Amino acid sequence: MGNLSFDIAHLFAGGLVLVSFMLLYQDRMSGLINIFTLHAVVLSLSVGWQAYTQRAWHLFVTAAIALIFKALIIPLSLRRIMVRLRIHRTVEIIGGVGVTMLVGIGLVALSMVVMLRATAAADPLAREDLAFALSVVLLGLLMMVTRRNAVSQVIGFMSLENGLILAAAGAKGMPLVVEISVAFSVLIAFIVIGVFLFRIRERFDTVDVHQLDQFRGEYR
Amino acid sequence: MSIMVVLWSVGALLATSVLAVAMTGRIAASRIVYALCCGVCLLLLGAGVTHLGAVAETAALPLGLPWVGAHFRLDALSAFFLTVINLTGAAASFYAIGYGAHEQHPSRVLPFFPAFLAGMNLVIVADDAFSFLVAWEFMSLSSWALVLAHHHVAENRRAGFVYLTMASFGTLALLMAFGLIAAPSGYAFAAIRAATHSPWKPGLVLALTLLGAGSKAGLVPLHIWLPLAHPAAPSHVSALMSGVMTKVAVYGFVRIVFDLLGPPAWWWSLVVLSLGGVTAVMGVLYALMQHDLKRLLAYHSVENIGIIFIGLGLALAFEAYAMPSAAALSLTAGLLHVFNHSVFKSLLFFGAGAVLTSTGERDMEHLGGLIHRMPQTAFAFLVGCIAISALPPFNGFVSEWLTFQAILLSPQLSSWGLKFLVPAVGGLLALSAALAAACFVKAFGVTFLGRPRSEAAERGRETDRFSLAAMFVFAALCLVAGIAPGLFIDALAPVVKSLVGDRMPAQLGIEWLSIVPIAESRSSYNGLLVFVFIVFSALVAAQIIHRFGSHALRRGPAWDCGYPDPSPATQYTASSFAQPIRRILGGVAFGARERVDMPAPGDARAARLDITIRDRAWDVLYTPIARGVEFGADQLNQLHFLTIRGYLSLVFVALVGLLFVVAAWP
Amino acid sequence: MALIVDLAAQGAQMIVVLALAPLLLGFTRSVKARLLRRRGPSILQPYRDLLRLLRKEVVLADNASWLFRTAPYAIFAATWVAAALVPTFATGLMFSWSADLIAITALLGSARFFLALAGMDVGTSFGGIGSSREAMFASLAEPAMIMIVFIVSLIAGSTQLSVVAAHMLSHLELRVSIGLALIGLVIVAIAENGRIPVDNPATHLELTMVHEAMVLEYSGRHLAVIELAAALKLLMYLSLIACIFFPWGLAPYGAGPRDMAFGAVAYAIKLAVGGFFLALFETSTAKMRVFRVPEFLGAALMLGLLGTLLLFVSRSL
Amino acid sequence: MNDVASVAIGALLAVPALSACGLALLSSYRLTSRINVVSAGATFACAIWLLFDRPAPGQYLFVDDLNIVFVVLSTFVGFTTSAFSASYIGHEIETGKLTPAYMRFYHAMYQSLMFAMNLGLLANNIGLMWVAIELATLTTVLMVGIYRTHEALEAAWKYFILGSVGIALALFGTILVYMSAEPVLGQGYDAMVWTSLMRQAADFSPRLLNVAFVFLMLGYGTKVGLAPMHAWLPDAHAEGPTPISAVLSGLLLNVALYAILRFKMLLAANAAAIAPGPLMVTLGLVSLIFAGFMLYRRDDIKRMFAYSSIEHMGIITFAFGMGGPLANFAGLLHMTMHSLTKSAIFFAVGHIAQVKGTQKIADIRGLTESHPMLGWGLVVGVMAIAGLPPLGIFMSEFLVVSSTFARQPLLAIPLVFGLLVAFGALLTRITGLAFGEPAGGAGKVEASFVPLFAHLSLVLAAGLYLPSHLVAWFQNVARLLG
Repeated sequence: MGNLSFDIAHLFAGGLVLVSFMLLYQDRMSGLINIFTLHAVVLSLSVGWQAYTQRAWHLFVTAAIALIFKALIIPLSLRRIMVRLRIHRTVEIIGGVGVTMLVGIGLVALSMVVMLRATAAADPLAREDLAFALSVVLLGLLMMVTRRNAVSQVIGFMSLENGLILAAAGAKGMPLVVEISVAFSVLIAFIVIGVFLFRIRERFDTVDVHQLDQFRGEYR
Repeated sequence: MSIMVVLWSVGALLATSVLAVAMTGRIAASRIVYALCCGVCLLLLGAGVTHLGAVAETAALPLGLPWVGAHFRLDALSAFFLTVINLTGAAASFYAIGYGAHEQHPSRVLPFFPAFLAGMNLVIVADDAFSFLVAWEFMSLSSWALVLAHHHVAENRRAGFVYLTMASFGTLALLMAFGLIAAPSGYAFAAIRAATHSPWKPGLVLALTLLGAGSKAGLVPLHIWLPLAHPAAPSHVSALMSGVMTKVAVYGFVRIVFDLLGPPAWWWSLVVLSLGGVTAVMGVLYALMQHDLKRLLAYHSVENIGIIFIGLGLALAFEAYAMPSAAALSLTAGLLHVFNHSVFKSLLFFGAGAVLTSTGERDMEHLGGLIHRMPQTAFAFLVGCIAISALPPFNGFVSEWLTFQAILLSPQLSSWGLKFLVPAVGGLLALSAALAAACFVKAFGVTFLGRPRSEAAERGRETDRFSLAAMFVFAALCLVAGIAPGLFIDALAPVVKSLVGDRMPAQLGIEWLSIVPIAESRSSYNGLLVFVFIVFSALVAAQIIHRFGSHALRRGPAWDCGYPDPSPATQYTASSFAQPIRRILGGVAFGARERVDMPAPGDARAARLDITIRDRAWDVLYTPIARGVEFGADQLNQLHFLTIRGYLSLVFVALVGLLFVVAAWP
Repeated sequence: MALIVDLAAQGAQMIVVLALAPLLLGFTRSVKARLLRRRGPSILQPYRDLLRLLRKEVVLADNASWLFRTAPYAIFAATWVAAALVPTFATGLMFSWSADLIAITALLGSARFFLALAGMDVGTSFGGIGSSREAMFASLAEPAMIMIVFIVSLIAGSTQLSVVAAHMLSHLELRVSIGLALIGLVIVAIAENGRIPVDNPATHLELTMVHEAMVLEYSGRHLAVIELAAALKLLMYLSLIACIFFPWGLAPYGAGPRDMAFGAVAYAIKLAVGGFFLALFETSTAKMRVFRVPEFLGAALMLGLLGTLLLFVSRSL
Repeated sequence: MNDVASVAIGALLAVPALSACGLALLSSYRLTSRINVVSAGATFACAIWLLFDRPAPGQYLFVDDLNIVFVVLSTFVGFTTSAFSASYIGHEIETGKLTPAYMRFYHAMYQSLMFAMNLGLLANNIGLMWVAIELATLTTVLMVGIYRTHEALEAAWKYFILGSVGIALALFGTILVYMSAEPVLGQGYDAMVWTSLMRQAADFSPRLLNVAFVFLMLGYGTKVGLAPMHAWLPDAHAEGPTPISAVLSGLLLNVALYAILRFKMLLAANAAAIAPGPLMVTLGLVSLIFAGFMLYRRDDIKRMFAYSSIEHMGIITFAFGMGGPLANFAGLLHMTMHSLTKSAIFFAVGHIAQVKGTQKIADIRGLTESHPMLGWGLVVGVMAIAGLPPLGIFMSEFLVVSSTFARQPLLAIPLVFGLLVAFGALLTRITGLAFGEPAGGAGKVEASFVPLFAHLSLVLAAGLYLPSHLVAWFQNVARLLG
């Protein structure tokens, strides 16, 4: 069993990082949503595999949530928002794709070093998992930092959350409460974001955060 | 139990504050509050005087820092400063019974005045670092409120700002000093005294104390708040701030450096002496350039603080070289000047306050001729002027004379640095004394003599009885301390002995009330005889002349070399009086610049002369600091206008940076 | 008995200085006149002037205050006391312990303080000029004087003039510092007495006056007192120089009448020599511009500081 | 007796939770605001009860010396703020800034916030604590946006995004702590329970703890408002209703700080782990100096005091970072005093903004003349916050500075520098606000001054005298903090 299960887990987790890179690379709105769907699918596969190997059946719930919620509902609603707000243009990536990718590679290397050194005693599966999770988190953050568009920032944030779930799933025997709370928080996060988008939609013609930023409550 | 008397009195003062708040709006409030303050101050004065030579008393209250408690101690040094504070405090309160009636917004003065007094008294008796600093800053805070009593004037608001900022700076410096010398849990002074310090610490503590106490006392270049804040406050408060609060700072310095810090290193005196000398001269030079009466007086406090610090510095030098009797002489000189200055400076501020209420003017260029309208005030003010100019037979001279005697002992010091410095400081001291005389000729001459320069000055009236009484008591005190200095020197003996281990020889046994600092063959001074002598010869001269000379007297227009001009504008003004000294010393000392705009012949424009004088401390020190802060604020302020993405980037960078640190951690 | 003798000696000194002061002035003036090949007034002329002034009525400016009327006496008294404290013919007089050299300097300061105030009292422009310039001179002359006092007292180990004189007599030695002090003291004396080149006591030319400008409004007996005080001051400075640097002939403390008489003769000779040199110096220089005076006095201050430093340093060698 | 205590701890959570539900249903704002006060008071009473009688640590909730400090403090400030809120909100309704419908929402959210904070403080489980803090963030986000103005929405949005990122980082840290504990405590629930974590901390993998602490520090540090994660704080304070500003500054920041302290203790108990002190000291100093400079250019009064909160959180973090009984004591004291003072300032500021009709500092002048009570209240509050005696913060600053100077003189220099910079700014502002010719509205204040002056007198009393019970208690906690 050992090696195969490890390889598969490795494959999924690594895949997640790869998809994160794709997110980072993608500069079209619709493409971004598609890739995010893929991200969610890979996550749910990964979590599912963890559930299987750890014999932790509750993790299947998490996987299912990831699959249904993130791979289906959210992309759909994002598309709706896109249509309703008429956002079709490409998203500007600050600093250009090349630089962003390089930084991303650096971040992955950093998370490898940090995590592999830190978890020397843990079992290899958890180590790999954590390292990849950290990479995904950092890449998600990088994406939030390099995008000007609200929707893509939200996607960045959600990919970050995916990284967290990957980590939580990799943590052996972590009580159910965590998964639920994660799902719960993602749910609330999305609702609130939705409310916000709605409100913002109500008042402004765009959800481009950049325009929101014009006003800081104080003038220069 | 004098200490309990002191503490209860402080409590009473605080209660008076509360009472003042409760009585807001009542007309009688002012008199009641000031009368109460006066009474309590007299009580405290009694406690101080009777305790001068007595054994130290301590008390502890379960207040303040929990595991330290609030410790209070009344020893000789405290008793002396208690005397100084409450003498002026009582007089200022008494003065204010009359003066306070002119106050426009008594509710902004009355609650804070007793609190201010209470704060000062508490500083003196505090016996642990925490209580000391609390009282210290409480004193600053309450006086800050008093500076802001006339808050509608923008200048006063600025004064308040500069004042409290400097005060806070000073407090933090003292806080650090205490942090350095405190034993691990020993914030009590007794524990600090007992502790031994690593060799580098006391020097640093001295520097911090100089910053902390110096900023309160007004050592150049930390003096800048003083000429702003002292004039801003009501005059009886100015008298307290200038006459007494600066002395509380001196107390802080003496307490820390002489008492808590252990034996001094030789170079300490180098620092203290040079600061003292520079302060003395710069203070008086700035004072000479002022034409605002109260600001002039405020700058003069700077000078006198310099003189006091010269005495303290000499004492440190002698102590470092184990010459206790010389140290005792210097310290006595410094402390006696503390007392003297508090007396005549308060007197002068009282006088300035009387002028202010009577004419509404502080600017000397609009005054003049008040000696006719306020003869009694003028007389008292004149006594103050003579005393502060260090002229015999008044008290200012005695302390300066003692300081000179101490300087003359300094060849016995074996450090080369001091050998060169001390004579130079002596020269500076002499220079400042001479300039002080010039300055007070100007202050008195322009304000009280000559002809009125404005309608306000013409309308001046003699001030009220309370104010006059306070002034005359202090004028008398100036004389008494001048002609019987031995009394005061002997009273100081226990204080000095407790600090440097020796005392000046007893003076009271010497015939004719002479004072002899070391030996009669070396030097002696007898104020009483000089005074009697002068009075006697003046009377003799007058008697003889009136007996044998003519009695005739005729009034007529002034002669003025045949060109009398009726316009009072042709008189010498404060600025023109200072012009020669400004010319010869002003360029270096304060970048004085004169710009003459002389119209061409035939042009009917008025000619203009603009004089600019700058306090160099601002240029060199404070403006750059203010600019630096402004610059920093402007630069960092850009961070307030980032986009969310920008903020996220900050978090991101912080995270990645910390991960790098963790990754690199061994 | 001893007390009475002491008192008598002290009283004698007071009367001597008072009596001699106008004479010294007259002497100097007549020497000066002779040097200028004039006959000049009688040597007693100052006495006549004083008497005349005393008899005249006082014309007081309309707005002169009580200060204006009392100041002459205060000035006179302070100067007289100062002059009486400087040993003239004998040291160790009764009251010489009551004030040392520093106090004497300060007493003169008091006199000047009142004089400057009196100059400002009437509120004329000339009075102000005088006071303001006097203040400037004094602010340099006084520290110079104090530095000289430092030198002297460091050498003699005392600021008491009697002790200083005794020390100078017994420890006759040439020191650079003493020379510096002498020059400095002469400069200070010239400035303080308003002599050429600092001020011209004989002029009433508006813009050059200092001392005269301050007393411009005085007349009658007031003027007489002030003039007498000025004469006393001159005498005092000469006595001071004589006592510190040329103490020969001074009767020691507790000396008999013979010594005192000898001291008096020596004192008269010293005064005459001093007056002569003063006249000589005044005729050979011209008055300087007002703003050159600070440099002149600054030189005295520097000399004093230099002398003190030299002493401080040499003490340790 | 333990039964009663268990009831109390339950009530501490149940009362706010039930009131939140109840208040969401009721519409009369007069009634609801009263219920709000009563329920906050009841919560405070429960907290006081817990002070004297503690239940045994349970699986989910526990009470120990450390968190009881926070619980009492936050329920007290919650209670006084609710009293302030009652008079404040009345005015908002009258001026039409808020509608009764929003009122229901507001009060429900207020109680939910209380619930969330109490839960966060009492939680014996790092996961539960995380959830509670996340809940507290969400409720405050909603309240910040309640005015629905452009600025309010933007502030809420910013708060939400930055808060979510912070909370995500904190979750990652929490997972890592679990991972490090799991080999020792075994899989499952035990590895997330404070009481067991603390017992075994020495055996955890130190490297993993290091990484975890970085995430926790940044994550919860965002909530504390430490620079450079502070950006949400000024806007959220400025744009939300003032009671919320008071609660944010007085409570929520403390709760987040509590989380950091817990994890700091965990790390400190593990000898091989990186010392958490230097990181806290650095962040504290950065926040202090940064906020000090930022104070100068503020022209909105609430925003300015928000920056001052950042500054003080910096000082507190610094003190805890220095560690040792003295500095920890100072940190605790400073935190308590800051909560009381800052909320008092916001009480005053709320009324000031209402009577003056503006929050612009430049438009408010001469308060001590036009509104003496408010004006002097503000002056005393600002003096307290600026660390002047005899008010309470001076005592803690005294301890922080002097203990720092005794141990690390070089660190004291930036500390003192920051304090001075901030002091200068506060003083400039208060001079302008409180003195000079009055400007702005001169209407009468319809306010209850009780909460304001209650806080200020507590602060004053604490500056002069600390009861020995309190001291012993704080000292005990300080020792616990290591």
